Amino acid sequence: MSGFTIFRQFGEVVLGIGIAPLFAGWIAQCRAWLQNRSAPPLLQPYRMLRKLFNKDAALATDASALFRTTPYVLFGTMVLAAAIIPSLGTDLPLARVADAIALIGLFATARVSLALAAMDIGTAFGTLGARREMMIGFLAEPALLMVLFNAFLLFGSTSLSNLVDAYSARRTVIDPSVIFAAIAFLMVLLAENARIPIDNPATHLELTMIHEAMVLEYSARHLALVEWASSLKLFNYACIGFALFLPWGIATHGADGGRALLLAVTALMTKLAIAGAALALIESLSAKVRIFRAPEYLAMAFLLAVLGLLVHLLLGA
Amino acid sequence: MNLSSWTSWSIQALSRNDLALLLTCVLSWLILGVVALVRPHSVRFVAHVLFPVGALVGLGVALLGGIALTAGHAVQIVVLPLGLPDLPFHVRLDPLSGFFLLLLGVAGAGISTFAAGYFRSGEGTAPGLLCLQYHIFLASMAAVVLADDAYFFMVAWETMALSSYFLVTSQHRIPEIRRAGFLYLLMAHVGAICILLSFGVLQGGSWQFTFDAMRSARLTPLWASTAFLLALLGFGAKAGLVPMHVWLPEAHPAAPSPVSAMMSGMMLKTAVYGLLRISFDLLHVRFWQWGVLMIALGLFSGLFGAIFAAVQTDMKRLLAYSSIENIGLIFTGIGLAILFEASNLRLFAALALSAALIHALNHALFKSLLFLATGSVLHATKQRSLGKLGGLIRRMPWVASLALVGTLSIAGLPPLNGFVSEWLLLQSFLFTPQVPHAFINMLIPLGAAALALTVALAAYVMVKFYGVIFLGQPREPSLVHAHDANWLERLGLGWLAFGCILIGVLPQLALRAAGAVTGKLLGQSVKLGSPVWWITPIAPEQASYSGLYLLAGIAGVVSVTYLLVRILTHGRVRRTASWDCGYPWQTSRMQDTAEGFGQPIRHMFGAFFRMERDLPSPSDIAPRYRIHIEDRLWRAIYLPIARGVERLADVVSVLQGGRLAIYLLYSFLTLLSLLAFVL
Amino acid sequence: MQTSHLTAELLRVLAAGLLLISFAMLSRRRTQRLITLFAWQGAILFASTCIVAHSSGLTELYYSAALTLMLKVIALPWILHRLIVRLGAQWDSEPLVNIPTTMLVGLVLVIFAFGLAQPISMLATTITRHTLGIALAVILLSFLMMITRRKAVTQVIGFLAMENGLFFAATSATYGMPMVIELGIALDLLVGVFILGIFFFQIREQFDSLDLHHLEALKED
Amino acid sequence: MEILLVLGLPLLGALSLALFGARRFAAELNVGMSFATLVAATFLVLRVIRHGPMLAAHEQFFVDSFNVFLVALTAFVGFTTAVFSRPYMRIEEYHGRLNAQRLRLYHSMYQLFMAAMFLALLTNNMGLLWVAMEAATLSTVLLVSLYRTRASLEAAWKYFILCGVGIAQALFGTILLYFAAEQTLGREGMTALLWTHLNAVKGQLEPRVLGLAFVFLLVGYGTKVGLAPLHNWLPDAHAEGPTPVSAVLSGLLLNVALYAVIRCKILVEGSIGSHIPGRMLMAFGLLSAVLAAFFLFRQRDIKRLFGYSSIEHMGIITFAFGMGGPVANFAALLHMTVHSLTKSSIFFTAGHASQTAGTQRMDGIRGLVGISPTIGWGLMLGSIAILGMPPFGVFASEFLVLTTAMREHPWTTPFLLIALGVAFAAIFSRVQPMVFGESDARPLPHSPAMVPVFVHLTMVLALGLYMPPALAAWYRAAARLIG
Repeated sequence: MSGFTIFRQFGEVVLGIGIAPLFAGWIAQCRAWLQNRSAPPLLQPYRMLRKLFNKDAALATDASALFRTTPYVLFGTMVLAAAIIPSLGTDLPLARVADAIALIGLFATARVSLALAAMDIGTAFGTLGARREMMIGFLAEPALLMVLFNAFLLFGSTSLSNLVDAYSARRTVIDPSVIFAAIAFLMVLLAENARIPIDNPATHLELTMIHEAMVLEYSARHLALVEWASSLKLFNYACIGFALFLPWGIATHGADGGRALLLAVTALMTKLAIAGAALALIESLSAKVRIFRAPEYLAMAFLLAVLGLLVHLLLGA
Repeated sequence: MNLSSWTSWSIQALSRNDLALLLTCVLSWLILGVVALVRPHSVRFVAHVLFPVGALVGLGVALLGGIALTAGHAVQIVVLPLGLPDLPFHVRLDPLSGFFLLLLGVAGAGISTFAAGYFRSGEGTAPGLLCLQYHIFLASMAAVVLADDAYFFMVAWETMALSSYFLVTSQHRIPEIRRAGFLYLLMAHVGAICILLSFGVLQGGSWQFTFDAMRSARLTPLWASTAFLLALLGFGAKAGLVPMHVWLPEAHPAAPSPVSAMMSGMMLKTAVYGLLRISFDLLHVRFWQWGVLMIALGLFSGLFGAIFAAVQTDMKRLLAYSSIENIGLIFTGIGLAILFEASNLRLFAALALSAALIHALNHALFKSLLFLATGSVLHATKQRSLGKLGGLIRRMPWVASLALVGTLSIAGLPPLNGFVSEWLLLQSFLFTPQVPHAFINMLIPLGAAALALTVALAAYVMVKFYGVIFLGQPREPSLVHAHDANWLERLGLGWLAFGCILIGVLPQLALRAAGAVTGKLLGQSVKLGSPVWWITPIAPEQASYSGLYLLAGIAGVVSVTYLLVRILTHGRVRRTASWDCGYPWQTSRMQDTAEGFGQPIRHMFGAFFRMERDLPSPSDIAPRYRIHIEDRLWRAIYLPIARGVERLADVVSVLQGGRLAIYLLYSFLTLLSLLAFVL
Repeated sequence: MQTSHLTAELLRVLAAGLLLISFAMLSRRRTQRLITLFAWQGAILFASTCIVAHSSGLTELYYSAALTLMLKVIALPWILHRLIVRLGAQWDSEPLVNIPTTMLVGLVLVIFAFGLAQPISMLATTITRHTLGIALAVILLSFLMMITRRKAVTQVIGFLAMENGLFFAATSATYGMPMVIELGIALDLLVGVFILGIFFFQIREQFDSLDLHHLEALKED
Repeated sequence: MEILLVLGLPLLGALSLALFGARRFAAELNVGMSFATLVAATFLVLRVIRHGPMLAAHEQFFVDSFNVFLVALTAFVGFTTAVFSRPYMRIEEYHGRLNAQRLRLYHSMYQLFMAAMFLALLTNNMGLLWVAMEAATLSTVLLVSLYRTRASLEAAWKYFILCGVGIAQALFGTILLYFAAEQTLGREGMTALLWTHLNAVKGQLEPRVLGLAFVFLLVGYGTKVGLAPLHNWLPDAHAEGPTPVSAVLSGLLLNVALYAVIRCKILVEGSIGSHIPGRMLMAFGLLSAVLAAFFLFRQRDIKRLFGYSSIEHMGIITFAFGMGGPVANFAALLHMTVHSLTKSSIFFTAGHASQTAGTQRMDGIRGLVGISPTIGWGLMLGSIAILGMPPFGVFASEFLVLTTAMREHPWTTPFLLIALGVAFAAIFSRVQPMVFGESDARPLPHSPAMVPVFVHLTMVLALGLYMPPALAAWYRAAARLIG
């Protein structure tokens, strides 16, 4: 691997870490506009982080080491994921480390460690949040896997980079199964990232919250890391979506260095902007469902993904 | 001479006569057991001398088994001067047995080390007797794997069942434990008869019960399928495949924890071994229908086990059900392998089979680890019910941290070993569309979905397990006296945890071992990928994974982040009471209980259970919400059988009515009918 | 030829008598009477054995005839007589199955026996071949009697009658078994009856009755 | 010569014990005589092994590999049972259930019974065989009623009548056999009932007669084997008789009766030239095994339980003999051996167990390992062995039987599976609480005789793991003989 690829790898990670809060902020802004509230500034998330980092950490008296290390683990996994997902270019040195299935495993690791940390203090809300989060997880994961299976059937690989390469190698990609898969993926994305209709990142209403309930005990730098990690998660999911369904602009193998990179950056930015707006729209249009309805919602996603597979096997190939 | 050549030389030397050495190991286990009878009541002698030696022997077995997997190792056969006149005991060491010996040895070493610290007097059977049964159990398992004729196999098999039965009922004064043991032995015996009949078919009229004769026998498809089905029935009953699983959640909790660990970690694998031996080695032909059947059964068991594990309130029962789940995954892998092999996709068959084998190995490691951990918890707290535990991570940090490794592994999270096998299994599912049966292709995605669901549920279950036992606030005041495990127990746990991490980080080692087996059974094994920390089973561009990089990546990022945070922020910490939305009156009873954690599952999969709730009265000051979950299959299958037998027994016992005239009438009628018959 | 014909005739008559007595036994209720009939059976057996011995010129058959006379006609009836007098078991209560039905079943049995014996007796070289069927019939009839009776004594008589049938088969159909066997059988019979005697008293002192319905305690409950 | 000793010594024992049976040393004398018999039998066995089959006393006696092994077995179990009965009967006397006079009867009858069985095994004359069987019945009848309780009298009475009637059928069968034989062999030299001669000419014997004869013989001797539905006497007799008698009944008498059946089967099959007799045996065996298994389910009395288990195993053996062929016969012979060893040892332990608990009802027997580990483990291991758990020898034979059945007559295997499964559930669910759990009973006044038990079990274990070549060759010869 040349120095350039290493540089790109590094740049991609840094970029991801850098713009993830921005992305979150952008979505918030769009939501505010759509609900015609006066929007918070775009850089609000960064300010938030800075404030948190400067605060004193208030730890529960009997918080164990698990509780304190989790934020770092969370952040670490998300950063690694960002390094593996081809957001700018495909020939990443780390891309081979984990294919898409392993990537899901990585997210699961993050989820489980957060859930365990939430149970550590032993408060009513922490355990409640952990339980709900795991429930969402074990329903969302299969759906996501089905989506990836679908992609594999199309392009014969589970490594995202290779998927993108194969994808852009083909001129036309009109496969009926993709539509199902895309919808399923979108639903999973919403569920996994604690967005409406499953969860509401902006609420602290006890009975409905999931993600917030888990991080309730965190404060200061720990909370900052957790928040940053969750915005990174959203960013990663977005990138996965791009890689799977609209990989245009991502620098493939063979594409020569500088121009491709510039193109890729601009492409990513535009996609993020559009996607953020779209997410905000969806969130504003849909209402949050009762926690008992969440399984049905995710079962729907799961079903769509499986349908996609069947459609592919029936019509495609 | 330098080190590498010396090691190679010694490996040569060992591999030349390692079957003999293995037999010596097995024998020395038996001897250890007998020696224990010299001073049956001295815990110090038995626990602190014999069990560690047993552990060392286990290491030896693992080493020799591993050597049998090295390239260029010749299959060895020995005929012992024992057994039936026409059928002496045949012993054979090939990669398949080698793999399972490796499994037995590694797990056995850890468990024996732990047991050395675990067993204490005054717990049912005398330590010496316990030691005897324990080591007979070990030896018989090794013998099962080594046997090369039906008779020796059956003898070892039933000895295994018998010794484990005695271990399970070591606290025989408790009626439930006796009941569990009885159910276990009954199922084992019936299963064994099925296996026996399967061998009866396999010998194919040659009246030779050696496996070689069976290999050369050519059966008609009907007979072959009969043999396979009987074997599936028998070995499934041992492995706890649904619906033959009922004994498992009873027997495993009843046993002392090291024994539960052995049964779950090792004994179930002997069933897997037996099935592999019959379906891939002894039977000369395989049909894809078998594969489909096994996949269906396996996936159902997997889902069933996971769902039931999620609603358990007894920590060992939870683990027992999770064993059912994992066995389901393993059987799914084998089923896939049969399906691929029957449709001539040998490479994919090798992939699926490797997945199954590696998962067996992984399960042996982490399930033993977790059962042993529950043992330590049991000793420390005298509590088995999840509703009475909690917060132990502060009282027993060692057990907690080692158990965490096991928990994350069994939850199938990278970069630990559980993930590797599940990754391989999913990979092999990806290739099912190439099977030339359109209908199967339609069904397989559902299979993959079920598999994914099972795997994800396992994570849920394990979060519940770990969180309720080790995290949160202690649910009983007595728990503050809980003490950590002693050094032998820690050593045993550590060994198993190390195994989990090793396979997770360098999965290629396991893949190599499995590759030796698949190479022997299928003439084909998956690509390993290079260097050693990669696995690329089919082709690098199709799928690749590196646990080492993953671990390094996470660790690197974490440490960098930590340093940055340390440098850039002041890092002050204030210890306060927990926040919890500002609710001041926290008590430990406000945490989620095990039942609470099961609630979403009960809500979603209500169809699987028979539930009996008893709700507390609103005026209760310390209300406890209890729910009794029952397995529908028990009422659907087993109770009817039992009732049928009872009824038949009643009918039959009328024959013995006590009246002489009637008895005379019987013989009179018998005479007349026979006369009429010959007339 | 003439003599053999005559003997055959005689034997057939005797055989018929035997069968008749068996039926009579089936129908009788009084134990005393049963014993008399049993003695008669013995007598017929004795006669037939003598005739066979005479016609076939086998001297050892005379011994067995004498044995029969001693045992079946004199000893056993006497012993049984003493027994029932001692135990006061003259009357047998109503049999389990009423008499006419028993007779009917008996008739069927006789036909069955004949049908069974017909093809075989064709093979026999002896002049007495047809008697085999009758012997079989007698055996089955006494079996039936054992089944239908309630008292221990009557059951025993049925048992002995069965032995008679066997003897008849042995002597008339096959000119008797070898002497050793005859003796052995006779000895066993004697011992058997002796033991029975002991039994009667023990049962008597335990249950103070010989009714069999006392002996129905051992069963699956 | 040896034959004479084997027959004579028990008779002598019977006589001497009839004289001195009331003395203190009666039990020891009993043991001594049995031991002498065992020695004589050993010599006989050695001789047969060395010189092969032999005829003696004008061909009246006849020893081949089939019956000589039964002779050895009978002598051995007879001896160990005598050893066991010494302390057992002492304890019974101590509990006041027996007095010296009864013991005299017991000892002499025990020896007489032995003599009768040896005669039955050794004679070459089908008639004498019948006589011997009848003698065995008569002698055991008195043994069964030894306690003179209502139950024991009833049991003995049923035993006497049922087996008496059965035996009568057998006699008729014998007569028919003779009837057929004299057509070919003639009357002179009374060879017409000698099995060897019959066997030589079995091809020419009239098939119809032999078929008829076989029915009577089967029903007759089958009653003593305890084949369902002719078995009704068996559980009562086993439960009510003194334990040593139960042990020899199911350990030996059943074998001898089966031996008689098999001898007849050989002749008849040779004459008919078809497998109908074998099929009959298979049917009886299967029926007995299944019925017995279900009977087992309802038992409350420990000795009754194992009585039924004997029926089950006799069923399996009969089934195996019915299938025929070298493997099945081998298995059947092996099963005969291990069954009589195991079952007698079980009865020993069961006897002591019920003495310890003071009752034969299984609800009353609890936690034996707590009171006396030897008895407890003896019972546990014995039951495990009889249930066909390896590495005990019973498993070896069941292994062969099942595999053969699976291959030759697949339709029978479900029945066998049911029989074995139900029997396992029934017996084990009863034995487990008896052996394990709590108990407050007191140990026995005299030390129990557990040596025979463990000797037997060790032999059974050894047979499961290693069979001496001589023994194997012997079994094979016998199996070939039965054909």
